[in-house]
Amino acid sequence: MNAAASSALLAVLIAAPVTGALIAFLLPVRLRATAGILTAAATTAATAATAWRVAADGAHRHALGGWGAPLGIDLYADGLSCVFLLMTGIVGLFVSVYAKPFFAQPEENKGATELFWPLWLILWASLNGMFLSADLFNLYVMLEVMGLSAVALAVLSGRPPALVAGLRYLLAAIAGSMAYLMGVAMIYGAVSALDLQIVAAGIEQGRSFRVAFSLILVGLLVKTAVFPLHFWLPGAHSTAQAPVSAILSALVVKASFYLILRLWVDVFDGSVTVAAGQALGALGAAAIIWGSYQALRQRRLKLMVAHSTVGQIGYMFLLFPLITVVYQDVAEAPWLAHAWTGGVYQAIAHGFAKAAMFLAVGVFAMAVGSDDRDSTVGLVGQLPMTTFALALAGVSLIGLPPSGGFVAKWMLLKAAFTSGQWWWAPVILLGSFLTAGYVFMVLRQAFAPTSHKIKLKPVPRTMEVTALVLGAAAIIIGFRAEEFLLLLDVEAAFQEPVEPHRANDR
Amino acid sequence: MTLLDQVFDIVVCLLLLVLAWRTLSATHLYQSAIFFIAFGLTMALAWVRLAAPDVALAEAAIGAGLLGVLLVDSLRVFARPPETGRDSEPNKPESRDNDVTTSRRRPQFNSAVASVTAGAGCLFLAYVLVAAIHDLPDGGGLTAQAAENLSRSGVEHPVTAVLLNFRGFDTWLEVGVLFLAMLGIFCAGGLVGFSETENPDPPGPLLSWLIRGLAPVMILTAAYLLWLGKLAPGGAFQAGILLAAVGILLRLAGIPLMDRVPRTVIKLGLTFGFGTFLVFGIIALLADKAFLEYPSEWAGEVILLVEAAAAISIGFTAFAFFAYLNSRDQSTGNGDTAGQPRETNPSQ
Amino acid sequence: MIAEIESHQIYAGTAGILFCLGLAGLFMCGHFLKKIIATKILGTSVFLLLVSLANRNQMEFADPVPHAMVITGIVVAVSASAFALALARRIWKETGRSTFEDNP
Amino acid sequence: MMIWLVSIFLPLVLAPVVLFGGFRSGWYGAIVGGAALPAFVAGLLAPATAEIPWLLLESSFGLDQTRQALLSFTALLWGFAGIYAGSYLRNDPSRKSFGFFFLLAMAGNLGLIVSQDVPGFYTYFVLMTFASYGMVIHARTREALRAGRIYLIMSIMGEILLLAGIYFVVAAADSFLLEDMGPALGAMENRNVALSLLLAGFGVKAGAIPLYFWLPLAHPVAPTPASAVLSGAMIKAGLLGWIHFSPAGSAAVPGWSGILIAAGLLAAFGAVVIGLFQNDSKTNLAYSSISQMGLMTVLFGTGLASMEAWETAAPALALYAWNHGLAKGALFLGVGVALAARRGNPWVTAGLAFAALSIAGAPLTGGEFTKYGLKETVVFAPDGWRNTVLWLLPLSALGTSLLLGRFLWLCWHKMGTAKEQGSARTLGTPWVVLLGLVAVGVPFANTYLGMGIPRPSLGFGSFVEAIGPIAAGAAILAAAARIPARKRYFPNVPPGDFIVVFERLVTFVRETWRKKGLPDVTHGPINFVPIVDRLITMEGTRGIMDRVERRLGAWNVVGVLIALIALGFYFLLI
Repeated sequence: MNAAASSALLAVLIAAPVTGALIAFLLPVRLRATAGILTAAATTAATAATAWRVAADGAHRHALGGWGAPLGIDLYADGLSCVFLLMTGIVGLFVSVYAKPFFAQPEENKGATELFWPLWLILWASLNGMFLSADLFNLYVMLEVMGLSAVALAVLSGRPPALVAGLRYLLAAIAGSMAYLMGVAMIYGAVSALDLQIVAAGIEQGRSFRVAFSLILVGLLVKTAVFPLHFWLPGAHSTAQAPVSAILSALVVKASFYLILRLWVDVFDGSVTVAAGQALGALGAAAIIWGSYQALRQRRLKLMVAHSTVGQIGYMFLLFPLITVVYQDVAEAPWLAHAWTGGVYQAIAHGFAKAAMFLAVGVFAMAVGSDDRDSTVGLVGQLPMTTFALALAGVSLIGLPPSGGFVAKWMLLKAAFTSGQWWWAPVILLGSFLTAGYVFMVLRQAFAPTSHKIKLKPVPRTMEVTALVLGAAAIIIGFRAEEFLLLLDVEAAFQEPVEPHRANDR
Repeated sequence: MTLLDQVFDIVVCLLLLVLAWRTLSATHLYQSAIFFIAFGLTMALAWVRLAAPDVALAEAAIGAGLLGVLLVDSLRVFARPPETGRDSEPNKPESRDNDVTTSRRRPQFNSAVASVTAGAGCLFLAYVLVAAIHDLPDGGGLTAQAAENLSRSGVEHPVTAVLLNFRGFDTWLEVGVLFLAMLGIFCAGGLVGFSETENPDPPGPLLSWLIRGLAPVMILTAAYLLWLGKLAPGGAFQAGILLAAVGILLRLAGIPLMDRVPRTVIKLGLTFGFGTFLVFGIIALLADKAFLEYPSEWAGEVILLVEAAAAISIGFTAFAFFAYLNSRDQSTGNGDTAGQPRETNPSQ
Repeated sequence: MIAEIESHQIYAGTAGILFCLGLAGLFMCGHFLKKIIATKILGTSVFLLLVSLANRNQMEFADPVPHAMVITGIVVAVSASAFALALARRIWKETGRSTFEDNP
Repeated sequence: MMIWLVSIFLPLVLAPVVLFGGFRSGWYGAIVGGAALPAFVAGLLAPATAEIPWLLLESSFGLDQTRQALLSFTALLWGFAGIYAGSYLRNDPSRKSFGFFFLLAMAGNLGLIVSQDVPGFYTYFVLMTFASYGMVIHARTREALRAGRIYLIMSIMGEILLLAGIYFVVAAADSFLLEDMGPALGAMENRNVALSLLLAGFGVKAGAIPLYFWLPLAHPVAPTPASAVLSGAMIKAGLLGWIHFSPAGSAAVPGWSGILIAAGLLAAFGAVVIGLFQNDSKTNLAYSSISQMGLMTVLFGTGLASMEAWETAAPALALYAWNHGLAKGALFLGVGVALAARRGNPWVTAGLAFAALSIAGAPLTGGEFTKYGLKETVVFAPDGWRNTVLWLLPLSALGTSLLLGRFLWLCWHKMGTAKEQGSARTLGTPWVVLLGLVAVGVPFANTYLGMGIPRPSLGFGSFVEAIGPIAAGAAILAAAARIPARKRYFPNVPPGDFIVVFERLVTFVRETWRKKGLPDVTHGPINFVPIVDRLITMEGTRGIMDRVERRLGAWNVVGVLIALIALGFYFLLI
């Protein structure tokens, strides 16, 4: 495959799901799921091909419309993008497989659920676009596409609580993207460019850059639902239908996190300071404690899992203080690679685990007719596979070995200790403890003996299997981390890590 | 720049600020809406002062026109008491003590403290923002690059060149956002389908006749605007919204459009612009070019084609926004599809 | 002194203040419709800044890139507002609520 | 390399096979037990160290002398317990899930022994810990669930302590290899903090004072093959953790040595006292395990006293663990055999007595080697402790004999009371083979693995010295048995001792509180587990936290927060 053809893959990653979405919309309802799953498979295959090419040849760039930066828009894929793309591809494929039988159930098929497939495929395209786009304004459009399709999916059922949560989500998303766009406008005013690389070269010190980055950052923090800006997340994620919750929690919040990470290490590395890194870390730490604590107290499983997302997002933000440090030589800071890998791995592992968890809870809720924690008593006997999926996902969320979550937390902990920023360690451990609390509370209910056999509604086997596969994936990436880590290293921005003091030289 | 110009600009800006403030602080929704429309008109003045005719047109057509119509229509809905008797589903099944985010108990937040803090924070934020904006360099931009590549773009108007060619990807997505918003509105309605307007009293026969007569003229104007976009301000969005306006007027005149249109046509109409763009993009990919890259010799023609498709789709979608929100099924807004004829469902 | 201020600078400054007003309106106003109008003001402020930035160079035509961005932005913002309106209207019809419970 | 992978992954692969496949009891036993075979082979052959970079975070497998001994007896015990389980759970409807957890725990236990890197060791350790939860709660009775919850709570606390401790050391060593941990601990600055965390963390598993509560609760409720591996093999994992994460052999820490010796002695004697008053044979055995682990703690503690002490202590410890592991496993399995056997069956009684004698260190059993090793080692104890230990050692043998004598007595009375758990013949076969291994295993390991502990001389003096405490114990028990039952003073010490005392204390306080007419602050029956639940969920903070979360969800608060965060970053950025 020549370079042009493999760079065209980047455009395919966006065009393919959109094509699938349009075809699905034009097809009669009964054929939509099949079209959707076929598109999902094709998109995942294209994602794998892209990752493979990037791993083999290094980063790829695709100039859309043939113009190229600064006038045109570029798509850009390096190791970091590919890792997120792959996660989206795998989770997306299995959620799609799960969604087909899910929406075939009569009581789940209310509201406008026939629109699930077009919306989800457009959302997928926008996620891929988020991970690929190298243009600040195009990223804004992608953010909006992502936000609108995510909200539309969240209100798919048409139930009033979902509608209220959806409106809250929509307004928060608009506020976040407007703050982001204000920042982008100021950047454009200052450096007359929108391409990430050109902007990065033009960043200077100054009030306008500080304001611009602050606005961009706060806008994206709202969209990532970092404590204390998580006000929209639990409602929106818990009132949505199971496959949608999985998509929202596992993938959508990751896209804005990815953007923060990308901007922090690649674009604004001249503006960041140790103090700003510590501040982001502090928000993350607060999120870990608060989100996990709130999750512990929820009695409804979906709310619990949604609050758990708030906590788990916090772990990803511990990456920032650990890579934003003053040093003279990379050799002096051997923990940088650990911190970087740990943060990204947390995002990936959480993606798999949270998707598995929401799907498993969806199976419980469908079988029992309620997602109350107390109504799952003794389900292990009747739904062993789903309980097992929930346990596997829980193991990864807690960070127990062997699991992706363990690798992530291990790396972050090691980085925290070796960098001397030991204060993050108790937070990570306390978070694990609280997470263990809520995970085992659910499992304890599921394992508890019942005097009477509960009458369960039959659940399609495919749904159980997909939840289990995603749960197993969260474990397997802990057993075998090598490929992901190698891919992550491809043209890692991080080989030239964030140097807050570099700005002083200018 | 003369002193008179400056005074004019300052007056416009002050007016903008006052109107925005009154819009948000007005106690009655109708007041709010009136101030907001006034704000939109003043904004149009600002666009003209800033030599942005394309933006002025787009804002007038889409921002003020379409959204204005939707807002006024919504005011009518909110003025009526809701039909809560139909509300068989409990409002908040999750409002248990545990579920803190959806609890109904009101927070006992001291609103005075909140207002003062928020006000002070806002003022300070505004100061920082204005200061930062003031620090921006005087000059720059991508004008030079755009001028350099204009001859290869296939059109003569630089804004159209950027929209349809240099950054056609953004525009494609933007047409996609319109489609997406329509899907979202379907989701919010819980029902996918159109029906007659609920407006009980159609305007008098004279007005109806006038509207019917006006419609072909407006469609012609839209076509002209579309073609004009190659050379001067105008183009797909403005033309599309004009088309939508035709539909809205006809609907207000009591001429049902959507519920007569076959489902397939509705589906095609919603996806036409988004899809045409995509087809050209894929053709370019298959021809071993970049996504959405046009053949340079036919760039103008391709752009006109794509623009026409986009305009039709934009017009159709914008009209569909109104028609769906305004339709009778939606206004009786039953989430359950039980008892609703699914024949009008365009997505089946 | 006043003669040194360019037209676009006045508008850019106004954009900054409008942004804060819009933000305050979004978070402080209760009614759904007002919140939606506030997002519209928020968006308009950003577009005003972009257009005034486009206007600052003195060449044969103004910078077309911000203009295109603004047109895209307007369509996106209106689409989002229309969706929000649809949601708000449906909530009103289903539950009789026109505000979030925490924001009377 | 293959053999390492096979020995760990065979049980892992077979676990889902057992869970989803339907096997008759014979096949079931063969699969569950046979999964340990490759590990046993690896233990015998001790293949070369292998590094597998793609597994976990660069796994490394290998064995040294101590771990070779641990691996071989652990694999044997798991294997026989597995075969035994095939017959024992013959009529159990949920034996599939038991096999699943059994195999997972087996993989964890074997993996942690052969791992040479920290992530691997920790991974397998955690796998074993949580998989055995599934075995503890297997019966799903009220007691089983209570034991399981206490086990789980203590294990999670242990894991958190462990992880924190491990990070201290890994950061100081800047290496993932276990062999680097000891020297790093010896040299590091805040050694005492790290050591406290690690000793406590592994102490939960090792059943050390004061972290042993879960043991006497979990053993009686778990199915017998699970109790056998819990007591015989898994608590040794805690010991192995101590060995890995201590400066043993690389630095002398006499202070810690003294603390450990004291804790070990307290466990050795305290557990005997409490264990004597138990009425359940498996609870009795659990206390015996705590007591024996106490003696092993003494050995380990002595090894920390100086560099040369470890030279002697390490093989002695390995041999002690070997003997105790197999013999205790045989005793547990024997409980099942005895319950199924004909009343008064002399062969079963003899077999049980033989295993008990081996633990007590009687002549002509493997136990005499281990006793000898213990005696050889304790002379290295720090000065303040040497005489005490030497003086108390014979007494501990007396205690062991008393406790195990009581066990035999309990078993004798319960013989033939439960027939449903498999026949005596099918249960007995693996048991008898295991007994044979108890008989020949220790001398074999001593020679084959080159432990170098000399065979004690068969002189009359040493014979008397060895048999004396046992004979004394037997005599005391015989005398006690003569007292008529109604005159016996027999305090009722519940299993789990202090945790029960704690629970009763809370009940008492609450009752008094209520009698005085004060408002009831708690509700439901007082039980340790709900209290911990309530502590974890922080019920007391509910009101405040609810209000905070609700405010964080209010739009005006969010607006202020957004402005504050934006301004905050504005000031923090350059």
